[in-house]
Amino acid sequence: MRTLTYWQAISEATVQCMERDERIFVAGEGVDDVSGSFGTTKEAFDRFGPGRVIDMPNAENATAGFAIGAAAAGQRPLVVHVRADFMFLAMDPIVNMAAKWRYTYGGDKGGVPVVTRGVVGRGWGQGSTHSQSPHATFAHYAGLHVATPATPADAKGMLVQALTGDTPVVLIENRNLYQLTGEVPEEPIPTPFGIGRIARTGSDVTVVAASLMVHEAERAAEQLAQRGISVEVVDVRSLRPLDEGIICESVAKTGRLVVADTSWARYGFTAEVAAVVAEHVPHVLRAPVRRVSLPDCPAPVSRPLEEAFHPGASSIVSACLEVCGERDAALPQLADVSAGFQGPF
Amino acid sequence: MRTLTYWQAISEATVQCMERDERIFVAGEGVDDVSGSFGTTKEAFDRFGPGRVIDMPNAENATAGFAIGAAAAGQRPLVVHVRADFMFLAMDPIVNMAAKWRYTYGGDKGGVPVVTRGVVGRGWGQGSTHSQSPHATFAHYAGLHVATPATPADAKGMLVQALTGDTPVVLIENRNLYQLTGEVPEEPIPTPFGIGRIARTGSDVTVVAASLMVHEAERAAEQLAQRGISVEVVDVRSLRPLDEGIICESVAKTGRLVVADTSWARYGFTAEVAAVVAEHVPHVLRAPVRRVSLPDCPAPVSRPLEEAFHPGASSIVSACLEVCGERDAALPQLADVSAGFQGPF
Amino acid sequence: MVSARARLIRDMVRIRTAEEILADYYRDEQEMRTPTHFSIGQEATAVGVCSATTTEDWVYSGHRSHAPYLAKGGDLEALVAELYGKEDGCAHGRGGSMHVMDQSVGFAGSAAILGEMISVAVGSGWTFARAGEERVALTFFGEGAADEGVFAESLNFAAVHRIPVVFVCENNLYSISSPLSVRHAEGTSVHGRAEAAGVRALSVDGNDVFAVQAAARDAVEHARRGEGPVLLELATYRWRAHVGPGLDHDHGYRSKEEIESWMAGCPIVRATDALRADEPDIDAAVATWSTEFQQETHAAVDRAKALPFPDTARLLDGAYLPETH
Amino acid sequence: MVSARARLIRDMVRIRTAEEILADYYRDEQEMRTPTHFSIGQEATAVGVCSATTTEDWVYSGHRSHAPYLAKGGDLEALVAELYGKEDGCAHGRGGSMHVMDQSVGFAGSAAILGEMISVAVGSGWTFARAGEERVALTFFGEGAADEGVFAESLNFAAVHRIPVVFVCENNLYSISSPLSVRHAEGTSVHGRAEAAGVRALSVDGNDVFAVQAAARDAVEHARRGEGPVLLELATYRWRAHVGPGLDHDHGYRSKEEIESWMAGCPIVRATDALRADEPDIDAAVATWSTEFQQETHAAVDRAKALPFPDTARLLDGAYLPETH
Ligand SMILES: Cc1ncc(C[n+]2csc(CCOP(=O)(O)OP(=O)(O)O)c2C)c(N)n1
Ligand SMILES: Cc1ncc(C[n+]2csc(CCOP(=O)(O)OP(=O)(O)O)c2C)c(N)n1
Ligand SMILES: [Mg+2]
Ligand SMILES: [Mg+2]
Repeated sequence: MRTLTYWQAISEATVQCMERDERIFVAGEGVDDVSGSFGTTKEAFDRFGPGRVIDMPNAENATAGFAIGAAAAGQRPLVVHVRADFMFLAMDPIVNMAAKWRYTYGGDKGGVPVVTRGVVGRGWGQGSTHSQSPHATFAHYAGLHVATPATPADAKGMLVQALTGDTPVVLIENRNLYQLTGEVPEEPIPTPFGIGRIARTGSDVTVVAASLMVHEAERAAEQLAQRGISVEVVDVRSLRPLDEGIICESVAKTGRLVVADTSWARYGFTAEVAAVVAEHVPHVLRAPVRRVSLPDCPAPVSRPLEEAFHPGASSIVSACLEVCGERDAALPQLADVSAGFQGPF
Repeated sequence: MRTLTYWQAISEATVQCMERDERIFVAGEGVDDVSGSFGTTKEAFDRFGPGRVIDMPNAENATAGFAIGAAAAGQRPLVVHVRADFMFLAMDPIVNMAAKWRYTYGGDKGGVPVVTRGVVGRGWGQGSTHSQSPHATFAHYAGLHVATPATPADAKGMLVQALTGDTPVVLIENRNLYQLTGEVPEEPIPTPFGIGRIARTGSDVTVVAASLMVHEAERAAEQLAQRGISVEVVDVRSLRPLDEGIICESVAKTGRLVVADTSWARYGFTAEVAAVVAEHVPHVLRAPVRRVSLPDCPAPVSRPLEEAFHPGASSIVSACLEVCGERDAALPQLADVSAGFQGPF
Repeated sequence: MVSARARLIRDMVRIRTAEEILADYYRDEQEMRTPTHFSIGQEATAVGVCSATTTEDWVYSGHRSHAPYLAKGGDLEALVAELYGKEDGCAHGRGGSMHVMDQSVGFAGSAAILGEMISVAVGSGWTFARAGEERVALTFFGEGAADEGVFAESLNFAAVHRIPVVFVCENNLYSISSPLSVRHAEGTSVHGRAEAAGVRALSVDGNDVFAVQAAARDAVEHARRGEGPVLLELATYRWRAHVGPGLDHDHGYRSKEEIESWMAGCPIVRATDALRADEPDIDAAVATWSTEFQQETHAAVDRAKALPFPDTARLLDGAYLPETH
Repeated sequence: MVSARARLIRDMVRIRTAEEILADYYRDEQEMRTPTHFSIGQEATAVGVCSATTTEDWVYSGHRSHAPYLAKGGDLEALVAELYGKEDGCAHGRGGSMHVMDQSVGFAGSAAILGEMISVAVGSGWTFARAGEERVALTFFGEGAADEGVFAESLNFAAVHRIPVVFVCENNLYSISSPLSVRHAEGTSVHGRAEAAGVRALSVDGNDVFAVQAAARDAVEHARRGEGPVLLELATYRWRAHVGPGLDHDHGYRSKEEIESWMAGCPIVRATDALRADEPDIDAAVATWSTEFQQETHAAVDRAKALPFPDTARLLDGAYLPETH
């Protein structure tokens, strides 16, 4: 199979779906510009023009409402936010309208399958309001689907699923994934939500992760393998629906759980995964669960603070060693995932 | 000690704090009207007038920003939303500004201790957008304090804490608590956040709850006591900071955990409490954790659907019996907490 | 044959009659367990505007939804069943008074959160234009919802893209109990804001159903011709309390005189007075309609009460479709 | 002695010089790891407006923050240290370019999310009035931020309460690469919207520092006298790319001719030209200042580079105060 980068996979899914379904359109601030939302909307604009790839005013609330109204009238909107942090301004329409539309009007009159992409902007010093990962915030609300593709194949498949399904979907993409390459099917094949993926098999400890943290977990697993510790990495792929089965089966096998996320621990992704285990298979745990997440402060800008703030492979290594009852003194620090990032921003 | 209703306790805290600190003002839609935000802002308006109890336009975003700007200039704003659901429109300023202000400007220039009260509006058929409990959504974000007082004493003490502390605070109040009476100190004594409360001691199973669900848990405990099951009820009081110690100690004692909440399970309050146990004392669990929460749909209006939707004492009884390995066939259903609610809305 | 103008009166009488009776049941029985915002006194806005639309045009509204729903031709029985929370309700008992919909007549939905359906209507209107259909989206909201930022955002976007949408602002002077004076600066208006955003805007006597209809026809045709959005600011007045069936004359936020003067300007009486010279039988007709609609409403109530509630086993249905969850 | 008018030129030269040098370092070293929005070409707005304020007046801004910060008298060394992420930065390295603050001179803070500091300034202005202080809050934002609903909400509230706030809209025609034409309807303006909300509003040539100062003085005094808020829409133009140190002449969203024509209308050149008749030595003075500020900036950079980074052990400090967490 040919390989694509993650951003190319998104672009390809967008273009292919738009070719097949003329109800699909893209809306967002600057989606038509030369950078094309990290490249992801550029080809769509070049192919379909401003009638279907619409540069919106800076009005996140009305844009979301507009998308809902278009969906109610039969369209398939794809809204793009180049920073997921801007989605708080669209929280009301997404949570109070899109999530509840079909149900609240009785369940039989069609929903509003609006698709919203939000990019976690962590690059260089994006700071406290340009690098947040709000996936758990949206995934708390019944009526939405929330997915966090970690691979180019999933980035494509899940966008295809979103653009062909019946449910409003929030897709959270970490900017650090865009250059990642991987095999991607040529055809627009939907990846159903709610089915996790074993990214790496192992027997001593399970790391459950989403999005970027799946890769950090894989890097951690590499290093731990050298130390004789076998790590299984579970990529949940979607937060809502959540594949409880794959989490519980893996933990039942390994007896140890580390959950890794790019957001805060409290009431977040790491909480839910730990809760699922506590609900279904607590007796298999041979050690307390460890959560790898953000420290309880906003994101700082200064380089050393930022590096200390964002968890990565090294934090996962430490957590795995801890649940295995070992110390991490001997291991070298792993470079931060953004180490190769080039500015200007 | 004299007793007050929950709403009187809030009113008294507001008035006493405003008397002692003229920087405090109240802002919200209709806070000056005859109903006075369920009575809670009425006396403040009568005492201090429209200069300090300000009827705001229907502009939740700017109101929150306005409060932040007043706080930055030294004031102590208390913003009131008669439905917590409206707070999604204020999510950006609360999460992107208030929560991060002190930290992002360096940590030494003062914060913006804005206090935001949001009422969970469940009365009669308030439906999908007028009865949500967004406490976990706000509590995910570092920089905020989020509290859910369950008693009149805490309603007063926590509002006093909020109005005298240094941190932006979100207080979520369930409308069904307003008529509850309880002993309340005359003086405005702050109740510190992060210290839970054993609402009832027991030895067989721990129910961890917040706000209204503390009372549902107590009602459930009564009934279970008749059946020989001894329930300990933990009222966390605040979600951020969260008293992990009291949760873990109780579960260590009982070996069984039920978590009860008025919101959805995923990425919510019940997830975090279960995660805390999985993180610290998983080995003490003698049974899987059970979560009592909303079914995964929006809130319906129709009476029987609404009653089936909202969990209450009966759901907690069932969950407790389940973790104790017993069946609930023999027990009568408990009346829903809103059973005595009188309209018109 | 009922003349076109008389039909407007009949439609107002129908809404008035239905709401007054429903308000009584609501108050006396406490069985319609859903917060309900009556439009009693405001019927001319809904009737005048909706009479200017076709079934293909879509109408959205805010929380004060019954009048636009009925004026658009929404099914009364389905509305009443909805208020009683029955499975036969227009939202199958899931939505209640604030979330009604009747797609068959082009009533596209109402919402409980202020301002929401303003941006939504813009999206639907844009869709119509995109499809080359000569359809218009309309959206009712109060002047209180115009305080919300999304109103400004929506006006702006509609103007930039010349979207066929008609913004219908029912300015009844109050947002619950807050008067305009604490919410909008003196000398400003909702239509003035719309104009500043590039939206054609008019201020109309919202209790004159003929004037409303005329303005709405112009507005709808303007939008339909692709000439862009229009805002109508319709001055009117609510007789009952903000929510629920009661009166609120003693709440202190508005004077008895003010209420009485607006009641004296009752849109039904005004329209009947205006028609009497041309149609001397109008009073008799109004009396007949009134009786007819009383019967219709009572029958709808009786029917609704006899209907079954939704099955709680179907509580989750509709949150997600089976295929995707 | 530098005349008052020459001082405006000097302040613009200082900002221009500092930003041009910082842009070079930014590009060449890749050590200022924070998204940075330069105001090169737009100096007259910041300098003209801030020159009309006292230290007690508070100025807020959006992401394009350096110019207002420096024009208000913000410490250059602390700004540069902030860009390098150092503990001595004006936000101790926590905030970066988009979150600068210098309370000692009345620069009350900048924010990265569009529109946020508009409502915040209203709250601060309200506080000043409430305390009976004759202070004014000002807030800089681009015409792109005026798309946000919170702008309309803030205008409205400020007008209703006659709050002493001056809204300063730097209209540089673009929001990143989106031209005004796709964001605001033809024939409309930001100042027109403000007027419709009841806010006194003026449109001013934002590259004429003297005109900006005069308008700002009027606006600030109007607000200070308790006569209510004012909005200034200042037409100006950004020379560099939206973010970062580069040029974006090849990005296709604006023409070379357009850029060149605005560069020809450089606010510093225009002010210098205007002053030359009265102050023939102005060119020499500009040259001297330029050299002086180059040295100042290089020195600030050298200093910043030598300064220590924040201690990672203090990562959590400031999120909560110790007493309450
Ligand atoms: C976002 C939001 N804020 C507040 C409310 C509470 N609320 C419901 S109706 C209403 C008054 C609205 O006034 P207006 O829009 O003029 O409509 P009217 O009731 O006068 O018809 C308010 C404040 C709400 N539903 N949504
Ligand atoms: C709420 C929000 N939406 C989008 C952005 C992304 N963004 C940053 S600056 C900018 C352009 C703003 O244009 P304008 O306000 O005119 O200021 P200028 O950059 O032209 O000075 C945009 C869209 C943001 N920071 N915040
Ligand atoms: Mg009104
Ligand atoms: Mg601009």
